[in-house]
Amino acid sequence: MPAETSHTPHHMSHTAPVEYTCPMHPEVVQHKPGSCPKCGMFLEPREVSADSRPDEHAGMDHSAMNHDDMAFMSMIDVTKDLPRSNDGLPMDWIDVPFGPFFPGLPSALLLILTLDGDTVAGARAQTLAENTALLPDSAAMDAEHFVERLAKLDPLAPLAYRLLARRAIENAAGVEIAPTTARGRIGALERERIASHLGWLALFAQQTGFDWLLQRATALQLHSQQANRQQMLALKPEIDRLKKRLQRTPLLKSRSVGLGQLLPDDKLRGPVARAAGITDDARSTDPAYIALGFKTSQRNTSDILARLQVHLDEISHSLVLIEAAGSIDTLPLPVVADASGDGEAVVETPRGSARLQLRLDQGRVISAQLDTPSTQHLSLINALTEQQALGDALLAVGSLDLSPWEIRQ
Amino acid sequence: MTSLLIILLLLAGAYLVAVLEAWIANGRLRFATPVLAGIAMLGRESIVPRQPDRIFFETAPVLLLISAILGAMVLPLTPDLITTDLATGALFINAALVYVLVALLMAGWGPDGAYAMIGGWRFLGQLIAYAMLIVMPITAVAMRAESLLTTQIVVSQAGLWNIVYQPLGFGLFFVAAMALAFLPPFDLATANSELASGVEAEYSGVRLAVFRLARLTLVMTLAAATVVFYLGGWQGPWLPPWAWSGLKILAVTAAMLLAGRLMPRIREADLMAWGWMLGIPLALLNIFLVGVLVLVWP
Amino acid sequence: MSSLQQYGLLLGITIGTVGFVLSLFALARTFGKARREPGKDVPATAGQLSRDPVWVRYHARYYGYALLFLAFDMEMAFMYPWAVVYKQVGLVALLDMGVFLAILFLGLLYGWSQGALRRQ
Amino acid sequence: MTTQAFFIGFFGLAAVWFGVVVFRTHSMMRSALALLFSQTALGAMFLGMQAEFLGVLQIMMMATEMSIMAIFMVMFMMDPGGLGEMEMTHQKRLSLVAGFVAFTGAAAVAVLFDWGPVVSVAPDAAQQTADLGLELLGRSMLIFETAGITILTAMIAATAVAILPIEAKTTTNEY
Repeated sequence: MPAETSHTPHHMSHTAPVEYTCPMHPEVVQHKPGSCPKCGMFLEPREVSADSRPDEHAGMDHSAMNHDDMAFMSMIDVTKDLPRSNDGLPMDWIDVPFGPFFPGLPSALLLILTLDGDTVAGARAQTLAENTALLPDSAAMDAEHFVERLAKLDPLAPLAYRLLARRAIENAAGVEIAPTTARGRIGALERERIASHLGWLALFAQQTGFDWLLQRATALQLHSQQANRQQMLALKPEIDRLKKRLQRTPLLKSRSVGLGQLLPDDKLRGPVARAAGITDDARSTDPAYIALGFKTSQRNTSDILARLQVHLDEISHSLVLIEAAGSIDTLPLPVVADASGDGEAVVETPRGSARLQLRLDQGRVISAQLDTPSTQHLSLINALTEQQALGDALLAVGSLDLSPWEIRQ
Repeated sequence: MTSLLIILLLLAGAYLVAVLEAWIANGRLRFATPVLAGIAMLGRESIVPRQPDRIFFETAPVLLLISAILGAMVLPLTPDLITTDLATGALFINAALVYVLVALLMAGWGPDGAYAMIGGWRFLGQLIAYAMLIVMPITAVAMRAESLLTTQIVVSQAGLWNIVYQPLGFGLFFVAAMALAFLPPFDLATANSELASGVEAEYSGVRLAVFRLARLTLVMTLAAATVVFYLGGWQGPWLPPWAWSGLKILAVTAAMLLAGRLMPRIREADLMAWGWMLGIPLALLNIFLVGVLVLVWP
Repeated sequence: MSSLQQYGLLLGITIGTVGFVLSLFALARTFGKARREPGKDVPATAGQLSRDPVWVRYHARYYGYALLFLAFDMEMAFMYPWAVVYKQVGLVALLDMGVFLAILFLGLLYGWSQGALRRQ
Repeated sequence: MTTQAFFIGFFGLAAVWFGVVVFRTHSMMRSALALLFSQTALGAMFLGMQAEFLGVLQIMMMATEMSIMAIFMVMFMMDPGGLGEMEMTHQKRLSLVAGFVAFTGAAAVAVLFDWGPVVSVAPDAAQQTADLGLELLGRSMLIFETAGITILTAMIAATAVAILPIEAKTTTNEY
């Protein structure tokens, strides 16, 4: 099998002359790298030496073989080193990229799946979003600038990160905030949560080809992004109708129940954790939230259906919180003249709790560490997709609600 | 002459399907959109991926179109408006539409791209799930008509349409026909979010236009087949026969297009399991029920 | 119309369809040709330039169904002529086909019990 | 008569051509689909011979069966894409001789055998189908039911050979 040679490492240590040959077509030899004119594969480097014609290709040459010794094409010989599927059949596996521009996944997320047929045998995921320069590592920056930068870190949840930066700075500077301000912030954060969760629904709908839901969720998401309190509260009947409709949708349950299951793990955050029965919610310890009658939504099955239900429950509950909060704050920039100190804050972003630690010196942020939910979730992808059918695997990855922008590698 | 008329009607029907599809998708009824989209597609570059199986790549869209058109040739719009009233018409339409599978396999394998190839093989699995649910209900229809002639099948429904006489068969056939036309929720082979359009992924420009035209024609053919086999064909009071055929075909098309929007795509494993563990036993039950019914109350 | 004429007509329609598609291609050609640019002809891979061929041994997980399907497909050959004369023959035909289908159904049940009807 | 001759001649040549392609190509997929179209052409020949039911059945069944053969070839044959340009023929001399002998034999039978008077008028296609049905339910009923048993045997054999039983699978599975 010529494919075996394609992964053989070649000795490249000394400076023997190198030529390039196709793993499939040994007769194709070039002096510089490129692709094979016959099949388009990358040419592999090879040292020029006396035995430059590899013997393993003789097995392909039927007409020249003596058939009596049965040396040709023994399936057992040829397939014995191939990876086995769980039904015992040795097959060729291919690496297929899904992303950075794939219709069913967030942009900038690169997911490379090793496919065995249309079953996922392994997965590698990384983000291609440019976000490494957003936090100051050496150069100090003033507090307002820092808040702006953090708000731009994740375009999918700007308010949550803005709030996170503000609270960490206020914590460092020892600023107390008024209860009305705290409630206004809750209003803003919950509005963003509703928009984000509707975005989750829209992605779910897109991944499953559920056009009606895609249109509804997208329209509601656009409505809710900049809505004031009255406009938000006016969405309630529509959201209730949407939930009722989803309960009656055929195939929805079979599409999501028992799929994408995750073991309860301390890497789980936010709705993914709450769908797994873990009470992990930064809001449940926040006195301002407790005063508004906050309660966590929880499911135990840890599958895609549970995540769907948690997202739907939280949309409704966030509306209740917005109603109780009484206002939606605009989150103006902080004024911390020349305070110094260490600060820490945890905010329950729509994707789970994000934690920021920073050091403030004379009103300037001199160091900061950020921990985001998507960073944790990225490492779950392999366990989530292994041995799943392709559609199920992609849906499970989508149900994690990864934001490539907040992933810190 | 008749055949030319029917082909023109078929193309007009495919056009209406496109209008209907856009209407259902975005709520705007615009008759010019498909023409403009078609011209735009002709004007776009038609790229051939590197090192493909060129014969497969070029043949697939044409074969899909031929398959859809030939399938429609045995379906009567009125007692006289039929191209070839083949004596084995009900079997012939199956034979023609099986080449939808062959076309999609070619389209999947041809371009040497991962998304397309997986889409093609997925459709073979889909065929294994739906094929029996096409042929077994048609058998039951033929039992009542005592003939494989499609005109005879329509005539046999003069007293009572088959949708009432064998509702189980109708349900199975309708669902299977949607699966044959890879309409949502059975669009496993062309799933946009799972395979970036799957078998259609590598087609662009005029080749994609042919592919889309073939798909629309296929929907038309299957709607017409549903009407002929289950909805009494051209029969109906007051209106002339061609009007009844047209109205029924459009209604079935709309139902097929609408259903897919209201539910998520089916999982391949579920499709196979339900097709075999539920669909085939039900189809056999349908044959048995119709068998008894035909003997006691023809 | 004799049946041979009908087949001839169907063949003619097939050829006509090919001609129609070719004329569409010619029409598109008058708008202009595709320009050759590097990277353009790489099969769709979501933004990555994957260069390896994918024509490999593909693991179809439905092979259990496929094996049973071959048998069921065969059986349909008998169903159509049977259906045509069913009413004429009556009860005998019902019993006959009942036995035949029962035999086939046994095969289905066996496959089912052994796990052929699932994703392998 | 000319239509008939044209049909049989044209599709006969097509069938032979596709049959040759089966072995002339390197790709398993092309090979499988060439066989499919060879069989389709045979079906069209049946149509030309006024055996409509048989022809349409052939055209229909071969498409699914050969497609399923294609997936099994792609699953189990080396290098299904033919990128290694594998030779598809084996034992060339023997097969040449065997092919020549078979062809001469068939041609000799066709030419030398006394076929008797040619039946000028075949019953029409609808009648043929009905006759076939009556034959199945009458004289050939036993053959028909035996075919059922044969298919059952094939199903059981295929399942037993190819399917890993449920118990064995659950023990090898980790999840």
